[in-house]
Parts: sequence; structure tokens; C-alpha cells
Amino acid sequence: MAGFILKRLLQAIFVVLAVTLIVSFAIRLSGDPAIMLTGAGSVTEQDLQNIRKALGLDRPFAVQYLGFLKGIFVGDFGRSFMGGTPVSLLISKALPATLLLAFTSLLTSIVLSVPLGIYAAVNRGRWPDQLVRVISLVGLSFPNFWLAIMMVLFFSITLGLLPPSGMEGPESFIMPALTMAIILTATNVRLVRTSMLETLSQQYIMVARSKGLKDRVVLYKHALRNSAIPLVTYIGLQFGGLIGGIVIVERVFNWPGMGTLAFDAISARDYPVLQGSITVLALFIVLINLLVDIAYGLIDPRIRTE
Amino acid sequence: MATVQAARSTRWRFRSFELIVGVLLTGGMTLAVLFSSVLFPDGGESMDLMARLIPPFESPAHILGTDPLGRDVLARVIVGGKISLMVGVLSVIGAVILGTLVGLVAGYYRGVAEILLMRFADIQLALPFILIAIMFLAILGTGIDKVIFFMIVAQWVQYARLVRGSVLALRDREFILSARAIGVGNLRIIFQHILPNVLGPIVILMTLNVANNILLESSLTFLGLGVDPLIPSWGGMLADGRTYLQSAWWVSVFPGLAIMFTVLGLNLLGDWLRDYLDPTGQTSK
Amino acid sequence: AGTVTVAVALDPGSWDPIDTFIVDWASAATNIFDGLTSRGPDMKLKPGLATSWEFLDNNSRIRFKLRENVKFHNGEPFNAAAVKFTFDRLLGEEGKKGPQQSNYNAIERVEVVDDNTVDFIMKQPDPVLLTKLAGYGGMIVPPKYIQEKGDEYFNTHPVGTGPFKFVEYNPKISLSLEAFPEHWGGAPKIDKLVFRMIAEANTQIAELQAGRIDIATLIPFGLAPTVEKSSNLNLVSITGPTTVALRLNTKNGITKDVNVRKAMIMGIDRDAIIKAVLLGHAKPIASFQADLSFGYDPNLKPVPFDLAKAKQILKDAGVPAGAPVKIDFRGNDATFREVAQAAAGYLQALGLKPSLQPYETPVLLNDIIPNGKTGEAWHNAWGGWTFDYDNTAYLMYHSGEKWNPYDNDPKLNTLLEKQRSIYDVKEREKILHEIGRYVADQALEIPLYNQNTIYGVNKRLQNFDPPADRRFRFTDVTVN
Amino acid sequence: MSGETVKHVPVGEPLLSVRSLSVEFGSAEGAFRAVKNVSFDVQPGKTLAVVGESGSGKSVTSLAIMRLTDYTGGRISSGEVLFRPSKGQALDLVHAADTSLRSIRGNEIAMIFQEPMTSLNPVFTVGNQIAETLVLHEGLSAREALARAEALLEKVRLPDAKKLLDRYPHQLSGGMRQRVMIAMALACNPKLLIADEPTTALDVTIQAQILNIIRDLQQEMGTAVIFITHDMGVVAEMADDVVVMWKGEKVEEAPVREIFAAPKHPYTRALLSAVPRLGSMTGQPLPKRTPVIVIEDGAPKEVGETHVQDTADYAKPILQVDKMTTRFDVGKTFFGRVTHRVHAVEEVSFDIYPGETLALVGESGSGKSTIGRTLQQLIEPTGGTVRFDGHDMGSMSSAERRRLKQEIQYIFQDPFASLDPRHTIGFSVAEPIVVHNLLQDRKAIDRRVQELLDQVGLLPQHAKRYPHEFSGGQRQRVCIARALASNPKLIIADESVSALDVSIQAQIVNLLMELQQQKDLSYLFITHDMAVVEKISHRVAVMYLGQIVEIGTRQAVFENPQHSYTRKLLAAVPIADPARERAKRLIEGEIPSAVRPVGQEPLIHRMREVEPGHWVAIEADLLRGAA
Ligand SMILES: Nc1ncnc2c1ncn2[C@@H]1O[C@H](COP(=O)(O)OP(=O)(O)OP(=O)(O)O)[C@@H](O)[C@H]1O
Ligand SMILES: Nc1ncnc2c1ncn2[C@@H]1O[C@H](COP(=O)(O)OP(=O)(O)OP(=O)(O)O)[C@@H](O)[C@H]1O
Ligand SMILES: [Mg+2]
Ligand SMILES: [Mg+2]
Repeated sequence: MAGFILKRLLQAIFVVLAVTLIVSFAIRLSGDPAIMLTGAGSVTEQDLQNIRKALGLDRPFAVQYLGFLKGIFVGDFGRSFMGGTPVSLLISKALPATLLLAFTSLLTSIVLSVPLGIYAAVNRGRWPDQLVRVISLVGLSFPNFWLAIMMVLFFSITLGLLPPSGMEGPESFIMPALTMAIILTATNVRLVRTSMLETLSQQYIMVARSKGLKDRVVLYKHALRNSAIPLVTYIGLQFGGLIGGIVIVERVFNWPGMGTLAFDAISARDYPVLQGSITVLALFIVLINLLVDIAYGLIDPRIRTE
Repeated sequence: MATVQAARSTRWRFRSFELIVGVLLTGGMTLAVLFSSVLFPDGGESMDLMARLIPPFESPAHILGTDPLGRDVLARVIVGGKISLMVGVLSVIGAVILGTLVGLVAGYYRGVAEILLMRFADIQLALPFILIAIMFLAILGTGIDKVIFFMIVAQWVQYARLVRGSVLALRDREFILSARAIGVGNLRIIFQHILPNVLGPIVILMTLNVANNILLESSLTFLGLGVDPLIPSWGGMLADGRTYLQSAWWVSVFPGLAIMFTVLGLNLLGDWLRDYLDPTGQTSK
Repeated sequence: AGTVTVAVALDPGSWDPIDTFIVDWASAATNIFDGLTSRGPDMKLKPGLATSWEFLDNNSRIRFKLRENVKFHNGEPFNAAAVKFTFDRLLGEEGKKGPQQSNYNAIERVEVVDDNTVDFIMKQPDPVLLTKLAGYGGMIVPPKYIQEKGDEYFNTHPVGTGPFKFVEYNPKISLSLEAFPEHWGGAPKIDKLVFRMIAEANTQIAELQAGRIDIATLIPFGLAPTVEKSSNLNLVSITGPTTVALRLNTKNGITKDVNVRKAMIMGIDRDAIIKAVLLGHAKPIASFQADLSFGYDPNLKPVPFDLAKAKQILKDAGVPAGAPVKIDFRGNDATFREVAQAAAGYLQALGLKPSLQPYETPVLLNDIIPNGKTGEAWHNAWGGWTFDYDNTAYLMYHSGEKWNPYDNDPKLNTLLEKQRSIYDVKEREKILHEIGRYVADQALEIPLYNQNTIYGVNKRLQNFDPPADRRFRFTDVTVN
Repeated sequence: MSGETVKHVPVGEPLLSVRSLSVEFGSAEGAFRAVKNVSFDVQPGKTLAVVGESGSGKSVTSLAIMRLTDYTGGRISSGEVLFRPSKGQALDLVHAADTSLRSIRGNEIAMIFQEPMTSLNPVFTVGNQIAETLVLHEGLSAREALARAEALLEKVRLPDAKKLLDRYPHQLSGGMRQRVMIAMALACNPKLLIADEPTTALDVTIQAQILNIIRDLQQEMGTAVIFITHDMGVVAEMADDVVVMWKGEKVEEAPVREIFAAPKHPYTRALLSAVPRLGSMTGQPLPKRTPVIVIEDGAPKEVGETHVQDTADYAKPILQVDKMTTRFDVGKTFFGRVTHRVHAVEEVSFDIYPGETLALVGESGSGKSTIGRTLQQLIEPTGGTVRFDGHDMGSMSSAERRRLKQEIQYIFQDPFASLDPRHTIGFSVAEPIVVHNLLQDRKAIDRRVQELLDQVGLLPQHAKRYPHEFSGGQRQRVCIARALASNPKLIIADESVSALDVSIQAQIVNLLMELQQQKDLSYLFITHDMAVVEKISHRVAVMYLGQIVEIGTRQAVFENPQHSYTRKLLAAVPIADPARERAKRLIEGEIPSAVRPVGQEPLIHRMREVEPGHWVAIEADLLRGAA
């Protein structure tokens, strides 16, 4: 186990390094922050040079990149080109917001998709099954910003129940989390259903029933844990997609998270913020995947001993 | 024998629901899209600024109403299917072909190809998709071709992973061993024995991704990185219609419904196809 | 008493006046800082921290009398030293790092005459200097505070002489201010002023409808009717500084031909677009400036829409049917997305084959336009914040400017340079008129419209005088 | 299932009374009746064996008794299942309410299933799974339940019971798992135990142990047992009474001796005729095929002829294996260094002659399949030489090696798993012809496929069907046809008949022998079933832990077994003769593992010739090696 974690950590470092390299390089291909900072006015090349120098962009790419790497190790991601706020400060505010939202969404999706998936599997081929499958697909048919706006119109404007945007209290989480959860649920329901069907046909389920256990115990104790592996794997994979998709949800709900931070940084070509935020996001995604691998072992002892 | 019969008849009924509804939805949509140039010779481009935002079912000339520029929503939904389906289908096909080949090679031959693939996959998974899309399109510029290209680049790894996983599970299966025992060569094993057996999950992922990619175009438009708004597309219409959700719901709801029916149809067809591809009839899991 | 909440789209990141050019900065910071001059909601220039000024030494020295007994929020006195410090900083090393310096390059230095008098020594004439002193970079900052706390601290903890003082700043979320009762113009009537950064228009409207903000500043015209219909909201639509044009590529494609360009101008029914797409919240223009702008020529009329004639001209020019016209535009401008489609509809009616290419704004502004990679036409929206045609025309038409990737017209260059050296108002205006006519004659762009500034405002706001340039002052506003 | 009916059953009546039970699957119109009007009684403390071929409805009947068919999409369409619980009145389980059913399941009636590997939930500890029942039915606290679980594990003679409680199923061997399963079933002292083929998946020696345990516990606790099996040997050893099922119906019911002595129904007779009986070949030097009775159109019919298999030609071996060794690397350190190896095959030597069948016997994991797979070039050997037709395989070019795959064919244990489910069997049978380019013309290939199908007793139209559309026996015929397609000289049959019903098994064995006679085929026949080996083989090699411990003619090895392991193997085979005394054979312990740390090589034992051609390992060596 220790060896396994060590190996995965080494891989993780490699992945995060590769990600930082790709991002640092690509963002530099996409535009010059000096021009971004000067806006629409009349600027001379000299003005631009001055700004580049002030931002340290006059150095060769390798030097800039190494400097960035060095910074990472001491937890210093540099300062934003816009306003000079330390990137680490920006991230330390945005990261919890995003992680909270991401986990709430995942949790919501699990809470929705597990019972639905089990229900569909138990009723396989009958109308409840078809209904669940069809409904779950609706979530795939509208883009998340659209669902989000609709939800705001309904819950905030028509009913006046929830705040339309911002991160204020627990009620602020409901709509953003639901928006993302609906989309995740579409695929998760299928997944739960499939692996549940697989599990339910196993002999140990019949054995559990032959012991006189209640259906609920059979389904949620004996079957669910065995079906959880594919779900957990997928959730690990989803996390990356979730973080990607969070950009839009954060924007609609004006959520002060990493998506907003990174998106604004791209728009402004704010290299340090972008590099910093994508690095941290990548780190988290990798970490989540690592946790997923460890969770495997907890869920399924067969994997633990390998 | 009777069992097989009984099992098959229930399966057939189950399948036919999916097949009929799937074909009706997908086929209807495809036909409408294919014949859109006959149905709407103007390509949904005719603009009438004086007839903007007519609600649906009010004017016989505009059954589904008009958009803010006075263009016929029905025409644009039908014509828009062309681009949306093209984006969705081409990107998926491209990614499937690339990903499947890599996955087969990596899973079957293992070695360097596999290591490279897995590291690739790790990196790709660690990159927040939309953000990378924004950067990618900022560098390359926007355009349908680029959006498709990007989606292929971004998604092939999914298929490669999936295929690799299936191949790993398959390669030690007895029928592969028995083919090898007979003297069947590697290429034939890969394409005759392994590929047909991994198609099922690929089909399912494909149908899900078509939806995903149609919507991605929409998200890109939302973020200001869409494609030419003159060319109608479902995603573009949804994104543009967001300003009118309170005043003119029909502008975005109808393209959304079009996506929904297509997604539903494709998924049902996908489920059916997966079952069909599997002659053992272990019905839709 | 009470709190007013305003939604702005962007967070400038720094509240230091010399670091930014973002309008949203000004929407908020105008309440924190004062300049030597200021502009009212009617865009007329007024005294600010300077009570009067006079031009000396053949206009190369401008003497300002400063307002007395003015204090910064931290208690530091406002005086000539503060003015000198402000401009030394703007024109020196610190200013180099930001975008504002280049606007003020005409100033050689600032000299302290006495505690309440300063002289601006000019390097070269700048006819719009007084306007610029009301601009972002000219905001007066506290010398002691900055020297003590450092620039970085100042970025996120701004101190000025304005009617509201800084309370709290949550990057990307909000900026909170409270009334500064000792303000020289009198204490504000509300206690608190909050600016929330909300980038998405639909979200701003939703917050406005929910009564959680009082002013929404980001309203695509498509959403205007929604605001209008809400019982608790007012839609404010006032003439603003922003003009929108489709600039034309004079080097390549069919737009190389001046007659083709003219035909395109003639073939687009801009009145119809203004009426239908912009719902009347705009005015037609004949040159790339608003009617508030100095240099505006009321005699220059927009080319009237005439499809038949335009078609004829195109035919005479030998343009084949279906000739491509590619229009590059900012992809995130929801309103213009519709305008562009409408314009394209007209071009199509002319027998051309228009296509629209959305770009991420930085890419369009930093790469496509300056490097001459545009199609036949490109979207140019111009803020014209100085309300002086010079600020537009020079950048748009002088050769070598980044907004002018294609044209190099010696006559235009001469005219543009000439007006920059004259202080004589009448004379300058004449030249600016001439430039306007010449550009129209050359059909360098399709002038589309002067777009209104629109706000959604909660009806509970009283005495709110909406400014065209979005630089709100909430001194007199009350809420109920 | 509403309206709980309570019937009064007088004392002394049967514990369980199944009355005209019918079970259906599928929807009402296309319903398929898996069990038709079956009735039988189970007396307290007695064992009722239910026998019948695969698919005859045995499992469905047993599930229906506990009404577990509800969960498989089945429906009890008629009949009643009267059960007399220890407290209260007799109850018709068919109409019992869910709550009373649940209080009976696992408490009054318990069940053991066929596959010990999949009967235990892999993600919960053994202790947890046993205790669960106790907590549920006896209301014990978790701690008490665990203590009881430990006692139960001891009862089924599992060593180290306390530690076992915290183990997960995958950490146990098949035999241990089945014992855990038994412990779990017996946890609440059920009145009735239903054992559905509880030993089919196990090795013979383990099977013998499990049967012993069940019998002992039954006596100790007075439990009645319904024992489902298709192995007549097991029936003979276990049952008091026997119910024979055929196509969903009960065709015969009688005390066990009566069934064996005087079977009445044709199917029972067919079944008994096909049962290979160990010792039936005693005194005969060569294998012999004998006719089998099959039921065709409801009537018994004898197929096949008697023929002595005098096909072997001992002039020159076709295959010579010399000191072949195959090992697998398993444990690896973090840096990829191998720490453990499976010594699957160690210095094994034997020859096979044209027309001869060499049987390779031994228990699971002894390395039989590894030998076969190495010969078929599916695995690279670690050492030793193999000559085919005099040519050294190690020095062959790749083209020659490919050709060898045509001359040697392999038939796998599971015919279903070894056919690609996505291709028709016509495709599969044609594949060797195509890949070895034996025929080019499409038509000629089709003709050849038809011919092959015909040879193995299948119909031409079968070519278009998919594997799942065949029965197990038919599938194995397909595999044989496929093997024959390339005109091989040697066929390696790896447990090729183990998964089949006895009557089908007998037919396939006959088919193989017939083909051997026609085509002069050599067989390497891998199996653990001693009875089949006796019937088919010319010579026998017994494997233990990767080495051959005894090799010789069949007659020599069976009639004069020298090695203790060979004897143990023979003794563990259940004898299909209830008249024989039910000896309590003491076979204890598990087979040691072939996994060894790197550097710790197993000892290669020496062989001695006890009679001409009959070699036996010197046991002293072996014991030292295993220790
Ligand atoms: N869930 C089910 N759905 C449909 N048919 C079923 C189902 N379970 C069993 N059957 C059918 O019922 C018949 C009897 O099956 P059953 O499992 O009882 O046979 P069996 O005698 O136990 O055979 P085996 O020895 O192979 O275990 C078979 O034809 C089988 O295909
Ligand atoms: N690919 C492999 N990797 C590691 N170990 C293996 C591999 N194949 C077989 N083994 C091990 O080699 C030993 C011999 O296996 P083999 O399959 O030859 O046994 P067998 O006698 O055929 O048993 P069975 O009757 O169960 O088929 C076993 O311990 C097995 O676990
Ligand atoms: Mg069975
Ligand atoms: Mg084997």
C-alpha cells in the first residue's frame, strides 16, 4: 500500500509538472498581457516594453517557467498582473468555494442517482426503469447555463425562495449544486443501474436473501458496496470534468471560485493567476483520483491486498 | 430451447421499444435535417426585423415563432440541426477512431504505448476541460472545424481508456486464448475478436458524448467563443436565447427540445445497438 | 441612511487609479477619489479639487487653484504636495507599470506654487488635458499614506478625498464603502455603498429583480424589456459615449474599393437595426463619435439606406454575387452578436456572402486587428471617454496606430497631427469636422450607431442622476 | 401473495411438503414453465437428493421452496409448499407474507449454493456475514454473534477460527469458503438445509471433506437436507431418498438403494448408464468405448458401439517433453524486482505416441493446464525441451511455430467461454482453415465446415447460430469441430468434459474416442475426474504441485497405485453405489501452494520404475520438497 501510494504520488508530480508546462506555454501563445493591461488607448511599443519588464515577461520562457516552479515549492505563485494581489491569496479564497461546490454537487448527484439507479435496476425493463432512464437523459439535453438560468428564474424570481447568486449561506449552494448534479446524475444513474444489475445477478445476493435479510439491507448493504467501484471510479474521472464545467456554473451564479478566477485570468492573460489556479486545480484532480484509488481498497478488500 | 424462445420474445419487445422510439426520434430528426434545404430553402436566414419575437402558434408562417431578428424559429431549429449534428457526430467519430486504435494497441501490446497513453490520460484528466478549450480556441481562433478538432483532441483519451480497459479484460479471456491457440495472428485477433467485443460500451459512450458535444458548442458560445452565429445551430440558439428566457422562452426552448429528442433518440438507439451487437442477448445493463 | 448596491461586471483587481482603464473601476472608484476637475452626469466639465485654472505662458503652463480644507479619508490633508505627488507617481516608475501613464504624457511636470496652487508644465499641447484630469489617472491620491503603506497595500485599500471611504474589498466579490461625512461637497445621504462584481448579465438582472442590487450596469439590449416590465424597476437609457462601427479593410478583399465600401454603408438599414435590435436605445451616427463629443458635426448626415442604389454601385464596381464579407467581432458582446447578424442580413440582401467570426476579445484586440488579420470588416466599439473626437480619430486613422492596420493616408495623417497642436477651439473643431467628412468620404468604416448607456435601477432609489459614462456619484442619492 | 394460509399438519408428518409446485418465467403469454407439478416430502433429519441433468429445474425448485424465485423473475403459478416451523403451525410458504418468509429464511430453512467462490459477499468479512444472520434471527448483540460465529467455524473444522472472522472471502480457498458457507447456513440451527450442488466446483479431495462435514453436522443437529446434485456418486454417498427430475418434472422418487438397483423411468436408467464408475475397467489393458443410453423423443435409445481403443502406435513418439519447466513471476517489489514465483510446472518429462491418449490428472493448481498451454505456445516455458515429430520446438522459426499451431489443437474446459460470443459458430469453425490458409475458396470452406459439423454430430444449419444458442454439450462439439478443422495430429483436451452432464459427457468421450480411431489422433487429456480417465486413457500421469508423481499405463496406475497422492485421489472419488459402505474417509488439509519466494527452488524428486513403464516419485524426496 505504501509503495502504491508512493508510486501514485510520483506519477502525480509528473502529471502536475506536465500540466504546468502545458498551461504556461499555451497561455503565452494566446496573447500578450501587456497589451491587455494597457487597454484600448494609444500606447507605444516603449510603454509595452516597460510593462513587460515590470511583469518579468522580458525574460526567456524557460527562466519564467523555472521561476514559477521554484515558487510553487515555497507556496508562492507570484502576483496577479491585475492589481498585484498574491495569487496564493486569491486561490486561498477561491479554492474552498469551488471545492465546497464541487463536493456538494457530487454528493447531491450521488444522493439522487443511487436510489434512482437502484430503483431502475430492480425494475429493469419495466416502465419505472424506462422512465428513470428517459428522465435522466433530460439532464443531458440542456446546457448547464440554461438550466441554471431557468432555475434562478423559478426559485429566485418566481418563488423568491433562494438568492439568485453569490455564496452567502447554505441556501446559496442549492441551485449551483443542483445544476451540476442534474448533469452528473444523467450519467451516474445509468452507471449505478448497470453495475447494480451486474451485482444483483451475483450469487451472494441470492445468498443474502436466503438469510432472510430485508430488501433494503440486501440492496443497500450487500449490493451497493459491490456496485460502488465503477461509480467511484467514474466520480474520480468526473471530478476533472466537474471542475471544468464549474466555470460556467460559477459564472451564472457569480460564485467566487476557481473557475471564475481562472476564466478571468485567461481573459486578462493574467499568467500567474492562470498558472497558479490551473496548477492547484490539477493538483486537486490528481489528488482526488489518488483518493479514489485508495477508496477502492476501502470499498473492496480484494483490491487492498494487491 | 423454450427458455431461449421466451427470453428472446421479452427481449424483443424490450428492444423494439427502444428501436422504434429511437428510430422515430433520430430518424425524424435526421430526415428533417437532411431535407432542411428543401423544407426551408432560405436556410432559416430570412430576416424580418419588423416581425421579431412573434410567439409560437400565433402566426401560420412562423409556427414556432420568430427570434429577435424575425427569423423563423422552426426553420432555424431544423436547419440548425445540420451543424449541431455535424459537430456532435464528427467529433465523436473522430475521437472514437483515434481513441479506439490507440486503446487497442495499448491494451493489446501493452508496453510503451500503454504507458504513454495512461500518462496522456492522466494529464488530460487533470486539465479543466472548458478552461483548456478557451485557451485552445484563443490560440487557434474559433470555427466549427476547430471546435470539432478540439473535441477530438480532448475526448479521444476517454475512448482509449475505455477500450484499453476492455481489452485488458478481454485479452485473457478463454476465447481469445483459444483463437491464439489456433494460430490466429494478432491483427486478426484485435479486429475480429476484440474489437467487436468492445463495441458495446463504446457505443454507449458515443451516444452520451454526442449530446455532450452539441452542448459544448453552446457553452462555448455562452463564453463568447462560439462559431459563426449566422449559421444556425442548436447550441448557438440556446446560448443566444438566454437573454430572452423571460421575454421570449421559445427562442431557446425549441432548440433545447430538439437536442433533447435527438439525445433521447440516440441513446435509445445506442442501447438497442449495444444489445444488437451482443448476440448473447444479455440485455441492456 | 441606507445602503445602495451596484452590480458591475468586472473586478479591476486594483483600486489604484493608475493601474486600470476598466470602466467598472471608475463606476466604483469615482466615489472614493476626486480629480482636479470633474464631469457631471451631463458630461459637462466642472471644478473638482481645483476650484479654478488659468492658461499661462502660451498655454504651456496651467495654473490650478486648489480647494481648501479638503481631507483624505485617512485624515491627511489635501494640498499642492498631494497633487504633485500624484502626478510624479503617475508619470514616473510606478506609472510605467500601468495603462494610464500614456494618457498623460503631454505633461512635463507639476510644480508646487504654494500650498493651494500648482502649475502643470506641458511638454506638448494637449487640448483635452482638462478632461483627462477628470479621468482615471488624474485622481488625487494621498502621499503620506502611500509612502507609508506602499503601493501594494494601496491597491487593495484605497484612500482618496471622495464622498465615500473604503471599508472592505473581497476580490472578485465586492467592494464596500461607507459615507465620508467630511467630504468637501457635503456628506452623502446614504450610509453605505456596495459594489458587487457580477459578470453575467442574466445574473445581474436576476439580482436586480430579486431586489438584492439597486443598479445593474450590464444589460444586453435583449434584456431591456425584462427590466422595463418589472414593476419594481426602472430602465434608464441615456445617451452615452459608446459608438459602434464596422471598420473596413481597405487593403484586401472587395472592401479595397471605396465604392464598394460606400455601397455597403448605404445597403445597411441602420435605422431599422436601431429600432428593432437596439429597441431604440441608440442614435444613428455619420462619423465614429457621439453627439456629445467635441468635433461632432451636426451637418454631416448618415448615408440613407438605399438598397437598390447600393446594389447598383456594387454591380458597377464589378463585385460578383456571393463575394465574401467576413466580419470579425467580439464574441462576448451579446448585443452586437445580434446587430452583426442583422447587418449581415442586409449585406446578404445586397448579394454578398457575409460570415461572422467571433473572437475572444483579447485576441481580437491584440492580434487580429493590430496585425491586420481581419476579414473585410471588423467590429469596433469605442468608449470615447474624453468626449473629444481626437481621442478616437487619431487612434483610428493615423497610420501606424494599432487600430489602423491597413490605411496610410498622408492627408489624414497631416490633419490628425495638426489638430493636436492647436488650442484654438474653433480652429480645432473645424479640422475635426474636416477629418470626419474626409473619413466619411473615404468610407473607412460603416458608422453604425451611438449606443445608449442603459441601467436597470430599483425604484427605491431617489435623486439618482445616471451618468452617461457610468461614473456614478451617490452623494445626493437617497433610498426608501 | 396475499392471504396467508395456515394448514394444520399433524405431528409425525413431513417437515416439508411440496405439493404440485409449478414455476414459470417470463410474461403470461410467453411463459416458460421451468418446474411442472412437482411434489415431494422431506422427513425431519433425513436427506433427500434431487438429481437430474442441467436445466431440469432442480435449482428453481429449491429457490421456489424459499420463494426466492420472486427475485429471479420467476412466478409460482400453482402448488403449495407446506413447512412445519419449530414453533407454531405449518405454513404454506407460497402464500406466506413477506415478514413471515423472512423469519423462516436463514432461520428455519437455510441454503448452500453451488459456487463457493461467489456465494460470499467479497466486501464483507467472514465474521460479519455469519453474524448478520444471528443478529437478525436470534437477536444477538454483535459481540455475541461473533462469538457464536467463531464456534460455528470451529464446528465446520476450520482451523484458526478466531482469525478467520476478520478475513475476507478472497483470502480463503474454495474449500474454506464452502465451509464458511455451511457455517453460515447452520448458524441458526435450521430444520431444513437446502444444498444446491455444494461441491460441484470443488476438487475431489475437498469435495470428500465437505460431504463428510455436512453428514456429520446433519447427524449432530438433526437437520433435514435437500441435496441437489447431478453426481450419482454423491447421491449414493449422501441420500436417503432420491427424486429424479427431468425437464421440469419429477419422473421418479424412491429410496436411494431402490433407485440404483431398479431404476424405473427411462431417464433414470439413461442417467445411471452414463455414470462413469471407477473400477469398471479393472482388468482391461486398453480403453474401451461402450454405448450410452440417450432419451430421444421420450424413449431410451442406445447409441454408439463397443470398441476397444487399440489405436496407439508405440513406434515413435509424436511429442517428447523433457524436463519442461514453467514458472510465473508474481510478487514484485516497488522497484519491479520479482519476489515470488509460481512454480507451476517443474522438470516434467513425458512422451505421447500417435493414436494414444495420455491423461494428465491432479487437483486444481497442480500445473496441468500450464503444461497444455506451454505446449500450445500460449505460455513460454522457463526451461526444458519439447520435440514435436522429432523437431525441437525451441529452435523452430516463427513460421514453423505457426504451423505447429495447426498440428496441435487445444480444447478448453469451458466451451462457452472459448467461443467468441460475437461470431457464429460457422465463423469459429472456419477460422483455423482461414488463418492457416488450408482452403481458399469460400464455398470449399463452407463445405468443409458442414462436414466438420456433421462429424461431431451437429446439423449444417447450426453454422449460422451463435454460441449462446447451443446447449453445453453442443458447444463442446463445436469446439471439437473447430479443433479438427486444421487436421491436427495432437489434441490437448483441457478439462473438456468436466463441465458437462454425465450423459453428455459420455457422448463426448465416445466422440473423442471415435475420432481418435478415424484420424489417428493423439490426445493429451487433462482432467481431475478419475472415472473419466479410466475410461478414455491409454496411459496416465498424476501431477502434484507441478511435478509428475506417477506415470504409467492406465491399468498399472489404477490397479496398482504406488504413490500416496494417487491413492488419495482415487479414494476421494465418490462411488456411485449406495450398497457400498459409507466409509468415513479422513482426508484432511489443503493442497500446499506452488508459490515460492525467489531463490527457494522446489526439490525435484527422483523417479523409480516399479514395473516396466510405470514410474513413481520417491516419496521421501517429495515430502521434503513440500515442507
Ligand atoms: N431467472 C430465470 N429466467 C428464465 N429462465 C430461468 C431462470 N432461472 C432458471 N431458468 C430456466 O429454468 C430451467 C431450470 O433451471 P434450473 O436452474 O432449475 O436447472 P438445474 O436443474 O438447477 O440445472 P443445473 O444443474 O445446470 O444447475 C432452465 O431451463 C433455466 O434456463
Ligand atoms: N498466468 C499465470 N500467472 C501466475 N500464476 C499462474 C498463471 N497461470 C497459472 N498460474 C498458477 O500456476 C499454478 C498451476 O496452474 P494450472 O492452471 O496449470 O493448474 P491446473 O492443474 O490446470 O488447475 P485447474 O484444475 O484448477 O485448472 C497455479 O498455482 C496457478 O495459480
Ligand atoms: Mg442448478
Ligand atoms: Mg486447468
